[in-house]
Amino acid sequence: MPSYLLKRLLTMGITLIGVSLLVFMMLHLIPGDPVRYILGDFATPESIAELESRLGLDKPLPMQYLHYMAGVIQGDLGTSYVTGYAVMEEIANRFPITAQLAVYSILFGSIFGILIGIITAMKQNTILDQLVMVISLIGISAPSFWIALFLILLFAYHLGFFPISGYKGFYSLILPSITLGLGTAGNIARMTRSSMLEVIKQDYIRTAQAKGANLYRLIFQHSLQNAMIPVTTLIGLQFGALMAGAVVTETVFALPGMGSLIVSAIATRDIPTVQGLILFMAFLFIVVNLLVDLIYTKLDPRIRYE
Amino acid sequence: TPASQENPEQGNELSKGEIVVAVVSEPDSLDVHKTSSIGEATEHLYATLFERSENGEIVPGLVKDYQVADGGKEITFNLKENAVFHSGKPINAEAVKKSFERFLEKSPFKTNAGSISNIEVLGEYSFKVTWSEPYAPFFSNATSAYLAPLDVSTLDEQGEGFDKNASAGGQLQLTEVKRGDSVVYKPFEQADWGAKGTPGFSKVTFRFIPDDETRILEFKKGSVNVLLDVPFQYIEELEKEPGVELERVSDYVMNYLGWNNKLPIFQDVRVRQAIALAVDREPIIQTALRGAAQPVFGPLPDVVNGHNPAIEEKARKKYAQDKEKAKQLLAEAGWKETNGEGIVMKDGKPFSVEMWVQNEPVMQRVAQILQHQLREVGIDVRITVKESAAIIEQTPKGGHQMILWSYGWFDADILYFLLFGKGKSTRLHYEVDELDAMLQKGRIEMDPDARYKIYEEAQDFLVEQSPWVPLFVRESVTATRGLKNFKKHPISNRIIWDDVEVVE
Amino acid sequence: MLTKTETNVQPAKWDEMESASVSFFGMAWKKLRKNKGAMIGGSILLFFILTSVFAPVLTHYPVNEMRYDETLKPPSREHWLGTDEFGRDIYTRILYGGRVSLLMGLVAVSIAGSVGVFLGVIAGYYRRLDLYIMQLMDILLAFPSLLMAIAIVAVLGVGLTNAMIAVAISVIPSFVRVVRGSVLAVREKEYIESARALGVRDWKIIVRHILPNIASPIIVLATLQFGVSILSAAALSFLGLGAQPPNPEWGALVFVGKSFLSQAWWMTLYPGLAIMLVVLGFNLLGDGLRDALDPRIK
Amino acid sequence: MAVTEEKELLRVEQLSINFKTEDGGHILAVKQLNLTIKEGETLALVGESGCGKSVTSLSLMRLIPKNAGFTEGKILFEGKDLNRVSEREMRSIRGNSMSMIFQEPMTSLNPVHKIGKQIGEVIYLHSSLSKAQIREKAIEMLKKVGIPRAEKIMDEYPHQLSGGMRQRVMIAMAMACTPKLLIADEPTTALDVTIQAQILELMNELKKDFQTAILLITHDLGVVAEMADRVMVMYYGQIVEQADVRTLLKSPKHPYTIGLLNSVPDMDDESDKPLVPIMGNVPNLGVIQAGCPFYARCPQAFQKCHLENPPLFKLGEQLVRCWLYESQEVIA
Amino acid sequence: MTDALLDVKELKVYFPVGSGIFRRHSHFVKAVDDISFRVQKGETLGIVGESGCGKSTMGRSILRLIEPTSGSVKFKGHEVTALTKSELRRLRADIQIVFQDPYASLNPQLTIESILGEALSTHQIGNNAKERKEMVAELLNNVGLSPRHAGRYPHEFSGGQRQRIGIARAIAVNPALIIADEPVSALDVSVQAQILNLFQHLKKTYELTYIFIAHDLSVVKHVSDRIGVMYLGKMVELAGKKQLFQKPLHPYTQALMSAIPSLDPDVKKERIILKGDVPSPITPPQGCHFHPRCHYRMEACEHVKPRQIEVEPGHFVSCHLYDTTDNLTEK
Ligand SMILES: Nc1ncnc2c1ncn2[C@@H]1O[C@H](COP(=O)(O)OP(=O)(O)OP(=O)(O)O)[C@@H](O)[C@H]1O
Ligand SMILES: Nc1ncnc2c1ncn2[C@@H]1O[C@H](COP(=O)(O)OP(=O)(O)OP(=O)(O)O)[C@@H](O)[C@H]1O
Ligand SMILES: [Mg+2]
Ligand SMILES: [Mg+2]
Repeated sequence: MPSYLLKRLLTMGITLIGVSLLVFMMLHLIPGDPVRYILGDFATPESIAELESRLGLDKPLPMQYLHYMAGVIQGDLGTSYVTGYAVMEEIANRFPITAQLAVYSILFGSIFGILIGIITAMKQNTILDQLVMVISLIGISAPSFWIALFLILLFAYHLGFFPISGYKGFYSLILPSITLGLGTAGNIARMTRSSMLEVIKQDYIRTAQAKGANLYRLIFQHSLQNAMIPVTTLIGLQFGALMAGAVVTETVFALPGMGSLIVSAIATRDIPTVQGLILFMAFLFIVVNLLVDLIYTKLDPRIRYE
Repeated sequence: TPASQENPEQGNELSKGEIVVAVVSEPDSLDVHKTSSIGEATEHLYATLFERSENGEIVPGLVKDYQVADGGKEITFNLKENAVFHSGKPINAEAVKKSFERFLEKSPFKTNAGSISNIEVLGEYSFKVTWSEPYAPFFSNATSAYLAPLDVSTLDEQGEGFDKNASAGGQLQLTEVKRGDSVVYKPFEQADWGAKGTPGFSKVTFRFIPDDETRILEFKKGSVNVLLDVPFQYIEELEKEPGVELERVSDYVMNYLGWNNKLPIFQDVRVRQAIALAVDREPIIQTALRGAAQPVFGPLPDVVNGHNPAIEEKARKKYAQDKEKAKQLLAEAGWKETNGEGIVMKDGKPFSVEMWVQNEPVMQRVAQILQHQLREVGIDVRITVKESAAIIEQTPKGGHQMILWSYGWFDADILYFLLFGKGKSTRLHYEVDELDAMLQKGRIEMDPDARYKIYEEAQDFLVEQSPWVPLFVRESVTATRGLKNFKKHPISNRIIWDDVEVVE
Repeated sequence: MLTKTETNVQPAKWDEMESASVSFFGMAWKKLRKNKGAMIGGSILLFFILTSVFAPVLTHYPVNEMRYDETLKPPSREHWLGTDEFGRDIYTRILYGGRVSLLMGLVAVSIAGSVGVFLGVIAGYYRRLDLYIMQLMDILLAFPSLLMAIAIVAVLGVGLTNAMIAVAISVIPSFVRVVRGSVLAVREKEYIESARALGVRDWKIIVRHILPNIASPIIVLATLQFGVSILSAAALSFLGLGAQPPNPEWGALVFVGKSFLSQAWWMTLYPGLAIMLVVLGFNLLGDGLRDALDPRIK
Repeated sequence: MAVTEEKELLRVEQLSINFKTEDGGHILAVKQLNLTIKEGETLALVGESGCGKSVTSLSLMRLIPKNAGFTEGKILFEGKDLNRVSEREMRSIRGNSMSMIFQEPMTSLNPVHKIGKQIGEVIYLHSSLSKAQIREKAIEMLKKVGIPRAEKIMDEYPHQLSGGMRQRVMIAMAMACTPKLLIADEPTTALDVTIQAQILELMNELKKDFQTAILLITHDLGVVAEMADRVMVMYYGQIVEQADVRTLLKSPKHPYTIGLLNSVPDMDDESDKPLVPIMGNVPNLGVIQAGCPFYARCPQAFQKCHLENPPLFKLGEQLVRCWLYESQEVIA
Repeated sequence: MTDALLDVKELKVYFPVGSGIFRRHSHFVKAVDDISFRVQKGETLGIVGESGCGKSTMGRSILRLIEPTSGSVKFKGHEVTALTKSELRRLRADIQIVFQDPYASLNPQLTIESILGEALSTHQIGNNAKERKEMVAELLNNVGLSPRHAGRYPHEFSGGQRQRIGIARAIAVNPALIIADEPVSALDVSVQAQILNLFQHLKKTYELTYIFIAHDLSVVKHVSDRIGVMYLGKMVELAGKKQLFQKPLHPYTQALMSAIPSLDPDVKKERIILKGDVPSPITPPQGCHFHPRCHYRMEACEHVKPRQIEVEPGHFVSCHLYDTTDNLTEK
């Protein structure tokens, strides 16, 4: 196990380096020079040169990359070109909101998705099954900005249950979390359903029946844990989708999270911020999926990481 | 629990005397020496050296009076004597000098102060600035917050950290910055509050809400009481809303249709004029902006120093839409035959150009109408949406063909330093010796009348040559509710806080 | 094989099947036809494909013609789904927009599919390269997909083609994963081994034996990714990075319509519905295909 | 208990099992099957793949999914008609007085639960013992089926055990509540011969100890010879021959049984004579036909065979479903 | 002794356990561990052994479907392990393999005709499509199927019929040696007999040599001339059929034979019930692999690997009981 973890950490490092290289290359390929952007209409060749050297953009790319990575290893993600804030500080500011958003929507999506999945699997091929599955498909199929607008109009504007936008604690994250979690719920429901149906066909369920177990036991004692194995993978992968989805949701709900920051940072060519954020998100994604793999060993004792 | 602290029903209610302003985007930084754009959320933090009166004259701000010497190369400024920073420290010559030095060291916009060679403190409230050559736009530029003094003494050893400990001389004093969410101010009692002398509110929050609909809904619901830049399609709706006041002032940003004048197809003045004649500003304003804009035909809109009504009138006559004439001019320029789709051709090649537009709904709508109008005279326009960062980088290199762009500056010097100066014509690439000479002269002419005369000549030249098509100046519409005496400056568009009162 | 058939009543012979020969996909099609969801999904898709193909016949308005006296008209007899801010007919624009959105999905899925299948087959079949390819995919996967698309669009420039490429790239890892997994499973099948035992060359094994047998998961995934691609493309358009005006791509229509939500709900409702229905169609079809093509459900 | 001859445990009358097919049709997987098992007896059910053996055994436990098929006929277990009792009552019979082991020891245990928990569950469900008592009982059962290190195995997962061990666990589970009837559906097919020998021996021992009746389902005639008291041969959902084990193996009557015996290479036969296989293939249940289902493969078939399905004819204690024995008494 | 058709010497196939970026393996599954034997032209060598003892691995490594770890395989005098890729492809017309699972061994997407046609065209047998079509028809006839079925797909056939197709594919390229890896294990008894007879029939018709792998001793006995018994990667006994059955030497062989139930209910034979299970090939027991289950276990068995001894001509056994050279006390 420890050697497995070590190996995972190593590949995680490789993945992060890969991600950092990719972002770095992309950002330097993007048309739109940060210096020009900062200096705007008043740029003169001298001021451009001066700012370039101040930001270290005059050095050859590999040097810039190495310099950046040297910082990263020491926990320094650099300083925003545009705002002058340390990127770490920006992330520290924004991360809690995106993290809460992600966690709430994963929770929302998983709880609803799994429940729906179980119920529909039990009622396979009934009207209820088909109805619920179509509804959850709609959850997957509808564009998220559309759902967001609908939720705001109904629950925040007309009914006034929630604030429309901005971050004012847990309450203000409910609608965004639902927006984000709806697609997740649909995906998880479908996966749970098919996974449950798969498990129910297994020989060991027949064994349990032959022992005299009732339906409740069959579902909760004998099927659920087995059925959760593929669902867990999906939840891990959904986490990545949520981070990306946060971009749109945070924009619509005016939440000061990482998603909205990254959009504006790309627009302003704030290279350190974009780099730092993407690297951080990739890191989170990898960590979450590592956790998922560890949860696996709890769900499925056959899986042993050596 | 959060739920009990904030009854959701009342969660959005404003506290007593609070004003919440909804703003589209967050400023990069509150520090004017660092930012590349100053908006409503930042500018009220600062008191400027000069101010602009409501009819456009430059009047004293922090500067009481000044004396020009050495043909404009030396100016001695005398400060008002009782102004203080938010930190309580006096705004004296020494402080202004320090701030200036930091500005000259850090700001990307330092060229806007001209080529300052020396600043000398003459007394507690008096200092002398020396330029290596005269710089006429200085006074006009000094009405902007870029040149406003800030309190250098609150900064750390590296001269940083203004955002955390902001201190300047404006009417609003910073209380809190929530990155990505809002900036909170309280009124600064010691600032100049005009005739009334005291602020009529206790707190101002600028909330950053990028999404239009969300912003409108917040306003309609009452959790925001000042809605800046009302999207045009909502004007009619808000007009009908009871209790809502709309304040409409003309914006100073001019939108224009430009092109890369270095390209062969735009070399012929007849082609350039034909394009100008093909454009009808009316549907653009009515459809894309729902009527909330003023058409502009001449090079400078009326809020800019150097605007000339006669020129405007002349241009209006000359370039009122005339499709036939446009076609005729094109034909004269050799664009005679048309291809199967009705596009004019020359040497077997159709007149087809790419137009760059920013990623903003209004401008995209304008672009579509322009595309439509140009097509009617036989010019094919393909619209390409580009991020502004990309446009800013690529246009100086001449990577573009047509561009839908804008500028906003109060001084006619803009014609030189951004639009048509030699080596400065980054968007239009229209560099003609004759024009350049005129604009150079305008920069150093310290006598206002003589200066405007020069600009009249230059504008006349531009109208004739038509290297671009000025389009319109938007109206800046602000919706308010529950406020008394809310006003915006007719030229600079700033909110005038002096008399604003929150009605409880 | 047997001898006693002298009677005039022809007995059933167990070792000879008289039914016509049906291929695997033939059977799948039979099963698919009985799947209600798949048929509904398929019909929705067919409907949108046909309407977009025959758009010029189904409407007499030109897509991009502006009529300033007809702006923001609610649905009526002349304009079934209302008009937009330029007086353009929404119904017409949705018809034509279908061409763009469906094509966009098609191109994105085709690109991602071909690259994904290629890499997946290489990774699954030539195990030496597996580690490297999967590491690369991990990198892509760790990169939030929409952000990846935004970044790619930023590099390549805003526009439909680039949006398609961006969406495609963000979809590649899921193809590689699925294909690789299927190749690994099929590779162990004895018929692959017997082809190797016969001396059949690698590329032939891949083309003749592996690809047809992993077609089912690829088809299912492609169908589902079709929906995902259309949604991502719409999200890109929503962020202003996708289709260019006046292109009536559905996401762009919703995006524009959104600014007129309170005065002209039809501008955003109908294109949004179109997106939802098409994605729903793909999902229903994909689910149905999954059942029909699943070799375990005999 | 009903008044029946000599301690009859299970009596199945006219059992028919019907499956819905995907295209809306029906498959008659089992046709009017009669069967009795006496207490302590081992009845073997032999037949080729797909002939309906497993389905029959599942229907005794009422474990055929309702949506997939339905059963007709009477299943009298200790006098109760199992097709009539409530689901609740049925559950109290399953694993308790009637239990079952399956062919695939690899997949019949839940991979995510520990062995102890899986054995414990059946005890928990049918007794009111405390946790500690349950554990004790489970360990005792494991020891009884010859598992060394029983205490340790309790806390292991199925994947950590070999096939033979898992089958022992399955048997321990089935025997935990000392059932009256053990249904063993091909319990050794997936195992190696040396392991099979172990398991068969174990089953014989347990049978002696617990006086359990066994319904042994298999396709291996060797296993039948080893274990069974009586044998029923199934073909195409029907019983085609029934006799005590010695009669059946020594003097089979039905051409199918004869063919089956001729197909098996005999270890003890020193001569190198070639095998005599049955021609053709096992028929597909979906095809409905009027005559004897074995007709097409039968070397002795004549015209009547393909026109009419024969009833069971009685030759002494032996029952045969074949027109060759038409002159004998008809019983079904 | 004449030159054998196949001469396997000290063949070893080890699989690394677990894999990763470090590629440093301390554990191996020794699936085939030092096996030597010869196969003469025209004979059938039967291989029996319990599940997982390495039978399939051995069969596949002869064809280099699995690369042997070490050892030598000589076919018709050529060293198979040294062949280049293209030489190997040519060899594959000479050695063919038939698999256990009739459902997995035919590509479900191809018709029978194209499955068989591929075998022919790969080795340029038949000059054109028409000729190949005729050859396919003939092949189907020879394995007892109707040529009318050539256009059908595998799922339309029963298990026995599929196995016939698999055999047809193997004989299509006129091989000298066929390795049959449990070809009848998945079939019903009645069908199994058909296939066994088919094997016998084809052997005569095509003058084939077989290595016939099975776990069922009675089946192996029926088809083989000589039989090798494997246990945990080792060949523990190898002898002519008569020799082996009349006088099984290795305790494992003895146990195996006694474990097979007799068809005669009256024969109650003396049964040797082995204790325990086959140990994992990752951690095989020290010394003789069989010693933990052996009734004749001696001190030496726990430490010393037994050598292969030719107890009488053509009868090889690896057991300390028969090793007269070391001075071990006999039981
Ligand atoms: N759930 C089901 N739905 C439809 N048909 C079924 C179902 N279960 C079994 N059958 C059919 O019933 C028939 C009898 O199956 P059964 O499993 O009893 O055979 P078996 O004799 O046990 O064969 P094997 O030796 O392969 O286990 C088969 O033809 C099978 O296709
Ligand atoms: N590719 C592989 N990687 C790792 N281990 C393998 C591999 N193939 C086979 N083994 C192991 O090698 C051993 C021998 O396997 P092999 O398939 O040769 O046995 P077998 O005698 O054919 O068994 P069976 O009767 O089940 O077919 C087994 O323990 C198996 O787990
Ligand atoms: Mg069965
Ligand atoms: Mg094998």
